[in-house]
Amino acid sequence: MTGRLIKPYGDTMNDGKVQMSFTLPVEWSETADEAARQLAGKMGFADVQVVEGRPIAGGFSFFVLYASTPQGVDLETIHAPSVRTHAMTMEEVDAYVLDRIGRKLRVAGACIGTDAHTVGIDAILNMKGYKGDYGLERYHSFETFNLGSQVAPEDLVAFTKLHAVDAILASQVVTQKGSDLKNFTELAELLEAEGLRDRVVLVCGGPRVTNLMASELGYDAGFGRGTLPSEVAAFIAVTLAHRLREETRV
Amino acid sequence: MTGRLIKPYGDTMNDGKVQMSFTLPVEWSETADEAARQLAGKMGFADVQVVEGRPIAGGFSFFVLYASTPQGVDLETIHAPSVRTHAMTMEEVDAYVLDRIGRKLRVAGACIGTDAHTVGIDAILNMKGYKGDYGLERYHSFETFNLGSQVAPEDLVAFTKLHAVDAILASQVVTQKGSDLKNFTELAELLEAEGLRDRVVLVCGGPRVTNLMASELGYDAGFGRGTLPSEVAAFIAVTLAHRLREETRV
Amino acid sequence: MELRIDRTAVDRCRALASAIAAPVQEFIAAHSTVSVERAVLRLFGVDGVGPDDVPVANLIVDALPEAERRRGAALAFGRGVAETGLDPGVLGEAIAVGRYALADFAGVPDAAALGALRPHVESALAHLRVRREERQALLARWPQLPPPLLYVIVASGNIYEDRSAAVAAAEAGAQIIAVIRSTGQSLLDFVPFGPTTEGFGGTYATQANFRIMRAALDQVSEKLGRYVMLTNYASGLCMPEIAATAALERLDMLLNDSMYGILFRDINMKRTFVDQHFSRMLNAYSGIVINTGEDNYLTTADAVDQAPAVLASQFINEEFAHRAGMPDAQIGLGDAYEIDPGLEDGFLFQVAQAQLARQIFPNAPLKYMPPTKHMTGDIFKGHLVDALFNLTSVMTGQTIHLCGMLTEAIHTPYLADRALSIENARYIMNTARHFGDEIALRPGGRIERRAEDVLAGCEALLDRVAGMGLMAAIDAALFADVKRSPDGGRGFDGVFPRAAGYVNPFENALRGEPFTA
Amino acid sequence: MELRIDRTAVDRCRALASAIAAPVQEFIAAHSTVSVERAVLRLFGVDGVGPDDVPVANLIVDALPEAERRRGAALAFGRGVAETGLDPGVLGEAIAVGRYALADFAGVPDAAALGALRPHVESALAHLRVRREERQALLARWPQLPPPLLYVIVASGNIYEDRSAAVAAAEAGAQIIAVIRSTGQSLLDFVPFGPTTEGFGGTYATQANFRIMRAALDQVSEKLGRYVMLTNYASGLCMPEIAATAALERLDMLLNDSMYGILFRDINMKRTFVDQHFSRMLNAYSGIVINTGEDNYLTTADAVDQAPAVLASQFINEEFAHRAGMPDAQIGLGDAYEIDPGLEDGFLFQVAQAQLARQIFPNAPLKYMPPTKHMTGDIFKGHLVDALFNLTSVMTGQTIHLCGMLTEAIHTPYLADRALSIENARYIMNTARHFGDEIALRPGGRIERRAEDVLAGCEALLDRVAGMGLMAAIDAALFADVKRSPDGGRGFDGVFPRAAGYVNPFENALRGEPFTA
Ligand code: B12
Ligand code: B12
Ligand SMILES: Cc1ncc(COP(=O)(O)O)c(C=O)c1O
Ligand SMILES: Cc1ncc(COP(=O)(O)O)c(C=O)c1O
Repeated sequence: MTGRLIKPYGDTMNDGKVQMSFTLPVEWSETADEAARQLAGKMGFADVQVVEGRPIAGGFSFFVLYASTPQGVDLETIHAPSVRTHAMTMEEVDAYVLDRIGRKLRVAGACIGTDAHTVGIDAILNMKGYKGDYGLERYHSFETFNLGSQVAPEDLVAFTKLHAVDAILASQVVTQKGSDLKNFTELAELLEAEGLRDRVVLVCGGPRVTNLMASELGYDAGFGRGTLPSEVAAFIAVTLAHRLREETRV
Repeated sequence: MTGRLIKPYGDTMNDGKVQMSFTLPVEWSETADEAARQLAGKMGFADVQVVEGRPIAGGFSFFVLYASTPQGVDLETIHAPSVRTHAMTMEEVDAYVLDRIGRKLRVAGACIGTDAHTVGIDAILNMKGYKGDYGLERYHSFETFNLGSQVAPEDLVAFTKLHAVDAILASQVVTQKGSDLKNFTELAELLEAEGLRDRVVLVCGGPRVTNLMASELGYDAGFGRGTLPSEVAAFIAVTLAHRLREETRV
Repeated sequence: MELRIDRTAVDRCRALASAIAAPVQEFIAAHSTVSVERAVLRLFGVDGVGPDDVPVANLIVDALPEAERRRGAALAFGRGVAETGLDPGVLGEAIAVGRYALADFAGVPDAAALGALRPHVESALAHLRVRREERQALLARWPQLPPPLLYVIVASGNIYEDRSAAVAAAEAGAQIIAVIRSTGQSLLDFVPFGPTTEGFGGTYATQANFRIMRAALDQVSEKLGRYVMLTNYASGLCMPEIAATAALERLDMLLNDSMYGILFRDINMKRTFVDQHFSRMLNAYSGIVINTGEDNYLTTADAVDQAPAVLASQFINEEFAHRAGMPDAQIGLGDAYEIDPGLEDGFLFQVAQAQLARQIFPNAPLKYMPPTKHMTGDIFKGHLVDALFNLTSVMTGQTIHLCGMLTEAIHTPYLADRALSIENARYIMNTARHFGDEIALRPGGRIERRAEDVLAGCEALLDRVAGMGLMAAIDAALFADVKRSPDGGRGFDGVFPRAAGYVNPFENALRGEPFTA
Repeated sequence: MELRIDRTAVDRCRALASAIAAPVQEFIAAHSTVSVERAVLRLFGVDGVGPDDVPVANLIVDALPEAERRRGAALAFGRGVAETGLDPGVLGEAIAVGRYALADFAGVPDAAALGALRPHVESALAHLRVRREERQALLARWPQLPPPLLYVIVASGNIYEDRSAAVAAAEAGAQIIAVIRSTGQSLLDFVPFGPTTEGFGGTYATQANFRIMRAALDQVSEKLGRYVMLTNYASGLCMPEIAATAALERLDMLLNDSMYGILFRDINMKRTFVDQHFSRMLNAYSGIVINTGEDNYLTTADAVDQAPAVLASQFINEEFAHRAGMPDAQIGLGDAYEIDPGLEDGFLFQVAQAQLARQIFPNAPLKYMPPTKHMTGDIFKGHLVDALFNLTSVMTGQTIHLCGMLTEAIHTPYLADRALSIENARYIMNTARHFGDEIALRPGGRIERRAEDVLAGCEALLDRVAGMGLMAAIDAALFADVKRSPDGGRGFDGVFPRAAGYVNPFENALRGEPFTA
């Protein structure tokens, strides 16, 4: 099924207006302005306006442009299912787990690879929580293990095995040179190799994570910027409950 | 002749990094973020990062992106001759005109069409000048006529004829719906039709004017943002002096 | 934060402003204009257009013989009402289609004409009162956020696009929406008619457009639980008519300056002085806050040099507004943040100027305009200049705050520009909410000295103006370096002396006088 | 601008800080670490790497038997110098390639060893003095712009790319360039060697990299006619060695905090305390300004809550610095603008905190860090938060000003980000240059009350810490909510007690003491 094409909007529907800025490694001159204009043309933009062009250092110039793109996207064809939909409070999650699963869920979280940005995963796990939303440690229905920072994927997998963990929460904040994707992939592959993948709810998170990317990496869910602990808690609870029901059925 | 391709520079040569922002006419959701990402992909960008996506009004979302463009431009193929090169002071221009032409030059300036933004053309013409650089009225070598704002091209042409004007300075600040190009073109065509085109130095200016655009419109020069009066004065003087020499040769 | 101000200098400035206004006010009392007369007709309910889209009000006034016109359109029109017994609006339509001509009723005696009008005057004023009370009730029901009130413009040319943009801006936090007029409308000697979808750099100010926008804003106000104000432009050749129309459609503010049209639009000064007076009487009655245009001094000349002129203009605008019966609470005096961002301590100068106005006009809802002239294509830098403008505004307690746009030098605002601009203002004003309360200015320091200089410069200017008379002063280019002669400029032919027995029943009623010919 | 501050509370805080430091200082006096010993060797000129790229200084110290090590590497090394008559650098190389082992020289008497070292100690210190004087001469020749000194980072991982970025930033207005270290370098128990072109999130701190950058900055300093400073990071497992290396290559500043490594890198506290002391003695002698890391308290926890901890840490850092012989002018105490931009009056809180530090440490070159934690992908908003940070800095007279990046939440700075960031700071600091001089703070107002609260909270915290002892307090998570035990953490095995007859000839010389075993 396809729908209407959505284009950027400046002040009129379908005007396609986009703001851009970039640096070119050339001394500033009127020629440089023109180069910026032609470059935007080559990128496929129309009505290119170089509204600012100036030297920012010897051999470098900075430009601000406005231009129209002829491109559009069809919203109907985009599948980016949100994972932040099971709105439940802490009390509801606790009651739900008690009711459907009847035992505490074991959750292990870590900042993997060489990443030491624990603030994000702490926000999800620590008692205190994030933006007034309590962290998983405060839930009666979870037993949480915060493994901290710079945890090698194999260590996390070993821990999972040893402690019969139900859900793994892996965080990556540093994204330079694709290190986040590399580490997430490694973790998923190791779990698979150890035969643990189907036993756990595998969740990743970080400011550049999207749920779509997570599912492409074989994760059950991915949580991006601004995630609240209760959103993660609800996802874990619901996903595990469904799995258990399916297992029972089989 | 061709040279090396220049690409945008983030922090490494040829990384092609570009910053972009735009609005999409959709409610914000993770799907909208993904739509923004795919849209940038369709524009030809790689490594697209949607670093910000949020609702800015009912039915509208705003995005900030960083991405890499594979496009580059070859500086050697770009011809955007600068017109702001004849560096001369007021005294030098006056001496030059006296020496080479031997009479006052008659210059008429106006903000044409319905445009009423006179500050720019006044900056060039008025005694006071701009950023400490005196305006043409202060030059001994010019007799200036500032026709003010909202001057119809035909009135400017009529004035030119009547007063034997040597140089026309046309200003356009408002660029909405291409009104600037329309008015500039009309002026040039009318001059042509009246057989005056070759008798005058035809110059345009305004914040969005480039010399390249001016020459494409058949102007002798175009002056953009930040123009100083002395740059314009020098251009007029030198251009007229060269013309006179050529005419004498013929 | 408090400047120590030479209060006697302030008093002298007020006295000078009064001395300046007095002779002009005598001129005003002795004259009327075509637009004043058209406004009177519009208040009676005359609306719509005749052949060639000429508004009926224009048709009627233009058709009046000179002698009739000098006694005011009301009288001639009243004769028709008396004779036909028609409702004024219906009579207007009938005249438009040529069914009647006012000349037909020449025989009706003055007293009968005025008698026939009396109930219509009363009902017209009652209608304005209703609109005013409606505003008060809505403001009570949906209180605004505290000032500075964030004000943004829409200017697509198409009232329906403007409507979407306005609603979006309100949702983002805007508290006042201005629909920028199409370029040059201030020079039209009539008010266009009906909803419009094409304009140049703005959208025509028409009664229908006012109504469309007001309805949309009422709706979003309800949704947001806070009243979103609407404003438009009066200054121009049709000040009184726009004032009347805006009152009818419950606009909340109007750009209305006693000298803007003269200096910046080359409108004849006599025309402007007479027009501003009646328009302001109407604004006063309908509870519309006026916004004056001192910012224009700063966009065309150096902002440091022009500060005294801004203050002088504020005094003059205040004086003329008082003379039109406006309370301080409706006098939105203008200023702008236009000092070159490259000037060392420019921010201090801006603070000095804004605070000076705040203290000299403590009860005026000051209107503070954003940086425009020094904005460039560097949107990042522009956003910062706007930020300091926002800070100055909240520090000095400005009331009506025009949000600056990071794309000011590029295009009329995109939807996102407005959102970023409002985000800027909200962030700064919240994080520095009480900063102004917590600081004092060093006595004799750079800020105070600057304020003193501005006040002294203002007094000197007012003194010169008072000495030569306002009209002569404008002729001598004492304001904004612009020279305008008393009988030059647009619309001069629409000014005429009031004959003996001239009647403007609304003017009389608003002054609480009986009206008689 | 001036806060009224309870000076007796400040005095009490200083006394508490002294009481807190005293027992730790006793511990320090009785211990050394492998890094201190390696620094001693490096000062003698030991450099280069042996097999597997292990630095020669590490090879030598690691090879020392425990008992030898406890008397200090100098003694054992001095025996070799005495015996071989080689220049210490050459001796190091010879040991690295296995030509000698220090064990070979066990028979040399202490006095001979120390005697052989004496001229090398003197020439090493003379060399540091030369570098220091060179800096002074260059600063006199190419004076810096007035503070706040704009500081930006480069972090490409490749020293040559960093060099271009640094030169570009200097041209754009930067006055201090920091080369961010590769992630995790602080946890390496050695200093990498040679020029490096790969790093992770930063560029390795090596002597060669220091030299490359210093040369480039000297060149651009000459071009610009103003001295551009260079800084890097000491805190970590190699504080003393980095201090030595930086002194040799004329770095101008170093990140050096008495507790950062403990709290934020899980480095053993004893290791850190001992290391910071010797490294600061070297910094003091070489005229290097240290920058402490209080900003880290704010990025990991709530900035409003943590303000007292920041101040407490500043007092402790000051005290330890004094104990290492640093004058106030070299103690760059840290703070950061990290309050949630959504908090009402957050700006007032920031001003209070920054001004409090300014008045309590009037002679310290305060280091002010930009917003980071609350920065998001909304670069436009981020640029504004940076603007208010810039304003706070210039208002409160901060000295070392780390420019905030609008892309903080996105990537390590692009070239243009740095340029925009410097543009931001320059604009704000110029337009509001003397604003701080022109305002006073309302006595008892929001700003003053906040400052009082922070000071009181700080005193209470210092009081608790003094009561239980610093090491126990850290064990009890009194700082940054982080719990570290005295014998836990990285690098503990590199701490050892000084045996009787321990010698660190540089320590002695810097204290003006004779050195004897
Ligand atoms: C604080 C901070 C630090 C602190 C970290 C302290 C700590 N204990 O975490 C310190 C100072 C140590 C630090 C160091 C470094 N940092 Co840092 N740091 C930041 C900073 C300022 C804030 C990050 C943060 O705490 N955000 C707040 C939290 C709450 O948000 P969050 O992480 O997005 O988490 C939320 C969601 O993403 C989600 N989430 C996150 N993880 C997970 C996991 C799961 C399972 C789920 C469900 C959800 C979830 O939920 C959270 C709550 O909503 C950012 C810049 C910024 N503003 O983002 C740079 C930043 C992340 N750091 C950066 C860099 C480069 C570094 C260093 C490499 C610098 C260096 N050369 O030394 C080192 C690396 C250290 C390392 N080995 O990782 C870069 C990363 C660039 C990139 N994209 O790769 C950034 C973007 C700054 C920059 N522009 O350069 N940093
Ligand atoms: C001041 C101003 C006004 C003043 C003009 C007063 C006057 N007498 O000029 C007033 C308030 C009247 C005004 C009105 C309007 N304005 Co206006 N205005 C501006 C503003 C703030 C500054 C322009 C300016 O004076 N710049 C300073 C001068 C010195 O710079 P300059 O013009 O670029 O000139 C330099 C060079 O370009 C060059 N140059 C210019 N002309 C020439 C000619 C020659 C021959 C040469 C050699 C060189 C040269 O030399 C000059 C010196 O270096 C700009 C925003 C901005 N920051 O740019 C908006 C702006 C230009 N205005 C705009 C608009 C839309 C309008 C209105 C249509 C709004 C309305 N609906 O009413 C009206 C239009 C009136 C009309 N009929 O033209 C838009 C234009 C959008 C677009 N790109 O089309 C802008 C960009 C604002 C915006 N973002 O909406 N405006
Ligand atoms: C007081 C006043 N009235 C009206 C206007 C707009 O008038 P016009 O439609 O002539 O642009 C302005 C614009 O700046 C103004 O300041
Ligand atoms: C005092 C101090 N030292 C060192 C560092 C950097 O150390 P690392 O290399 O461990 O990131 C910081 C960073 O914030 C710091 O504040």
